[in-house]
Amino acid sequence: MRTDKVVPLRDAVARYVTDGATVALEGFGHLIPFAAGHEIIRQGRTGLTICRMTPDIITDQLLAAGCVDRLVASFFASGSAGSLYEIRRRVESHDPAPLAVEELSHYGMYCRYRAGAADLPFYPLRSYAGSDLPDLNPQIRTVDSPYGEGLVHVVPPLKPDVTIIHAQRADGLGNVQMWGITGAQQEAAYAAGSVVVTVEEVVAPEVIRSDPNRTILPAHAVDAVCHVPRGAHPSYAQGCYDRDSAFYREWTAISKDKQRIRQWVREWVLETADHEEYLARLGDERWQTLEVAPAPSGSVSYGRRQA
Amino acid sequence: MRTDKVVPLRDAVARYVTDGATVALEGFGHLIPFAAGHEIIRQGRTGLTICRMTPDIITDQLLAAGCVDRLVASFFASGSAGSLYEIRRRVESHDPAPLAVEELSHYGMYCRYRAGAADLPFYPLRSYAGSDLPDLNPQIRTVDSPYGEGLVHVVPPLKPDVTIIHAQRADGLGNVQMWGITGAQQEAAYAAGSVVVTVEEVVAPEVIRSDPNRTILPAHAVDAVCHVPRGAHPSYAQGCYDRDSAFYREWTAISKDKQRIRQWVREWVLETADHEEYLARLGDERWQTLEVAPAPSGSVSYGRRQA
Amino acid sequence: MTTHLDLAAASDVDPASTEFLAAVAARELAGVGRVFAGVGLPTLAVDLARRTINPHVELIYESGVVGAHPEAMAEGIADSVLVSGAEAVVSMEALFGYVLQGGHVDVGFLGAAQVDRWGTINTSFIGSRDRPQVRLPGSGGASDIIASAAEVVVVLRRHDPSALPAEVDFCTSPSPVLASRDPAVMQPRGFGVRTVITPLGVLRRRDRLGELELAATHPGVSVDDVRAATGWDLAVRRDVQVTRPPSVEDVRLLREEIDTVRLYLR
Amino acid sequence: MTTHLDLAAASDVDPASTEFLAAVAARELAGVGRVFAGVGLPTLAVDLARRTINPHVELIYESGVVGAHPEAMAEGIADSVLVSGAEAVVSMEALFGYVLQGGHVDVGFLGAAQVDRWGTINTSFIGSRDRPQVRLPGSGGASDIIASAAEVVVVLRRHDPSALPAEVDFCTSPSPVLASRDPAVMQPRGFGVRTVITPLGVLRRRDRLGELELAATHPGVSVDDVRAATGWDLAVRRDVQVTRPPSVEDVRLLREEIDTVRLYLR
Repeated sequence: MRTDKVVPLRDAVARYVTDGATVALEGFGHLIPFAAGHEIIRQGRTGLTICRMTPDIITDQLLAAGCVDRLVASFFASGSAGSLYEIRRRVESHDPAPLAVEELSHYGMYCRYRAGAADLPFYPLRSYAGSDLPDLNPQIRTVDSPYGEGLVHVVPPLKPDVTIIHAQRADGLGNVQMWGITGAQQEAAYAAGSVVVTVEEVVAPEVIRSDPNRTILPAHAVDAVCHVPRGAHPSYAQGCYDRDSAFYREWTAISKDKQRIRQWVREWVLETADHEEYLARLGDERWQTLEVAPAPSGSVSYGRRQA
Repeated sequence: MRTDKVVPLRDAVARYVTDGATVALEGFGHLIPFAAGHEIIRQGRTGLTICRMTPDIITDQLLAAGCVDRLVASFFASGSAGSLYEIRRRVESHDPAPLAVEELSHYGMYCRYRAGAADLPFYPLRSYAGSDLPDLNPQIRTVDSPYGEGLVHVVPPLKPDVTIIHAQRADGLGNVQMWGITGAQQEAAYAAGSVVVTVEEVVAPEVIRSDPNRTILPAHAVDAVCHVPRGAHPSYAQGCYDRDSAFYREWTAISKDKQRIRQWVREWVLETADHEEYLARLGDERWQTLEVAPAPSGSVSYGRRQA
Repeated sequence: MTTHLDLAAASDVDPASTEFLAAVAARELAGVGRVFAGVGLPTLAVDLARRTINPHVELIYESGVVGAHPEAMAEGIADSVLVSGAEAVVSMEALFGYVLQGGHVDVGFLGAAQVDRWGTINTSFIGSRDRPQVRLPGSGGASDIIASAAEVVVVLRRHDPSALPAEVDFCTSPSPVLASRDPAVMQPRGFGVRTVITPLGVLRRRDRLGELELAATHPGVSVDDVRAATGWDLAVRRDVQVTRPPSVEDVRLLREEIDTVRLYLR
Repeated sequence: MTTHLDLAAASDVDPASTEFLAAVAARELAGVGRVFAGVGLPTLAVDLARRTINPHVELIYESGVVGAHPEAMAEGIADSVLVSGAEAVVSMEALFGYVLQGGHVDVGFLGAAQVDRWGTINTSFIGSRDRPQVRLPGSGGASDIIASAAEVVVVLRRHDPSALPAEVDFCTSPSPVLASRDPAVMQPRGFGVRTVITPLGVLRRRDRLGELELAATHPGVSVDDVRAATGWDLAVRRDVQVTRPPSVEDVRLLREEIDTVRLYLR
């Protein structure tokens, strides 16, 4: 029998996220695995290397909670919502401690995941001619094209110990489907030693199999599926709920104050038992502002051979 | 105003496929652009370089019609249906003339398209250690990894003058959607100077925009959309009609006989004015054997922000 | 004077205002096919251009959205309103590899903290990189965009010698001029920064390896004002213009239809 | 003798028959998680394994289909029946790059025209490459598969010195033994060919850099028969077995449920 991979988020984090591990939490603005990040904080992990193209608020929170020693990233702000001050304090004032950072451009970081996923020694890209980034990050190197065009920049593989992502749905076997912005999730997952997926909905295999082109990760690439509805809040899940932009705007003030961000982490993460309690604290009224109207994709036919 | 790109297939081939051009006709077993290939034959193009991972019957036909001087490919048989004898005669007996062939593995050829699409000088892969393929094809070279793992094989970009593909649907702006096996179509199109897409159905932009994740080629990557229902016969279009496996089996005998394959090309291509006439000759009864029962994908929601 | 407001008439918004900058930036999109839009001011400029001079400009976002038709102003490049009703959402490889690096983007629209004489952009550090005075957001897609977009337009919220220094503190997104100093490396396909719009005027580069020149001053700003506020000896075009202010309608659209929550308008 | 047919009983099909080869090949999939199946005999073997010893084997095809659940026998690796109801259809990059090259395939199942002593596969040319006696199909995905699948199983329809020569006419899909002769090149992750099933017996390699040895002869075939039909001095394992023939049920499934049109059964 194929194993059912559905486990509680608590168990998945306990098993796959160990102290000192390199953890990719991917989701490009969309489907950011906040609930999983919070569970890492609850379990008090330390010494983590966090990989996220856009660290976003979740990384500010993990830093404030003392979980993180090192960051691999390509954008250190929070979209429209401005600075991530816990990151800034760590980098600008080494407060409370310096933060090791490996920095790339978006495409460079994505190419690192690609090389990791495809077990390549390097991946070429054309982004860095003249830039100071290769000087800042000596992992960015060059290769001479054997076809005579000169040197091209390359990046080495990035292979997280575990990659955690959030998706709209998966079946119990571990087949994961998502729509909307799909980011670096497929590559970050295939590059990783283990993969944990939190989902809005666990569906029957028949639902997955009715539309196989929507599968981003086949079952073999997934170790644990955790049913965590609304697990991307305050980011969003296309078609399920919208981004909590008010929260993103509030974050600047919270994170600017070193005590206040710690208070926030205590109150909303450490003092909530799990994501359900976090949502309960958030309240239904707030949630109503995030609801979206339906916008159906429509159905296509895959066809079935007649006997 | 954005241009409507819908044109008759005859006009698209006349404009974009010129004598001596390098033409990619992609579709990996699925959605093979047969109707477009036949139109190339009707218009009597010569000196073409045909790029197809799996040359398939369409290449055997183009060769028999005298259109082709050179082939870039990675598999020289026709799936389950055995040999492509016009190719074999050209290669084994130089009959009626030698055929220049550039040969790769599937992944190697796909990586050539990828390098072409991404404007990279080369693309690395791990397929050829110990193989005679790099000796057969001196375009397969090696690069020394700057991270110390040794030499890795690379392939150079493949940039067709024009790529022609078939898809289930597109809108008049040129946004192309397909489902089922998607092969190398996206890469071959982005690698090309011009792109022609034949489709089962031209739909309203609203249909495309209701499910943007199904778009394989955005409008900017497409020059011409041709409405050619059943344009993939005898291959298939997932959900629309099945592969004409009987024809694939018949082909072995047709192509084995040098006169018979030429007779076939005359009768079915040169003596039909267009794909509609080809289909009429095929007949409704034959078509009924290719019909498939519906198998709906189901619909997902993309959501809409409430005011 | 009639009570009928002339929407095409010049508004009197301050040249240093977001409305002014966004409206002047929007003009750069006249006749442009495909624009790669960053977050912030570029969002406003692109939205305004779609509603005025270029309704068919194709909006591309680094999140993978191509041909967006947002029903509301996007708060960020990964906003759900960019996805719903878009013509395509493609993989990151298709977006950065095929669309961008493959050469399909006409204009990249970026913000910056610093821009130097050659159009080099710093979005990484103010001060030293080891212990910076300000840790800026970093590259994001900017260094990828500048290498491959046909040209780049930058909007700066400040114009002073620290925002336009002789030399940037860190070169995040280089000018082709810098790239050309290492000719062994494959050169970027792009022109680099063609236009910089600031609260004082508009700077432009004429040649791929040339420097920024003052092309226009905003109303009420002198050439000397601009030169004094620039960190190098800024060249001035002989035909230097005075910027046409945003129209009344531009300002109305920005305030009443585009950024109704005043997220970017300040 | 009863009229109740014992389905588990041994059938009497000829060891050179497709039924025999397919059934013996199917056994190689016992306990295997993921198999990358080529076209032809591998299709039959994989289908039979799913119906008998390994209902949960994950079928992967180079067309991008992962976790296929075909309702009918696939005629080729891109058949629509592999797609409908599959768990995933992924991009070619995900398939060849992440699934295969990334190391997720346990067994690659290939056909071949020639296999040599080290498990090197030729599917390209018989005779010279410039003017071959037979132009074979070429690599397809075979050289990609042999480099990255954990191991490869080959089924040969013939067993004679031209199908199992001392040296293949062309090395399409190399043994790691050949790769190891150029240690400067990154070595393949795979073991290479572990098992070759022929009409005479079963050959296996014990070590990644070792050679094929005779592990089993089919019923009625002697060790000397196999050695005489092999193009090199074939090593014979001390514990050489006699192949257990397919069961009556295996043969029934192949003929009556799997390949009802006798596309691959010959």
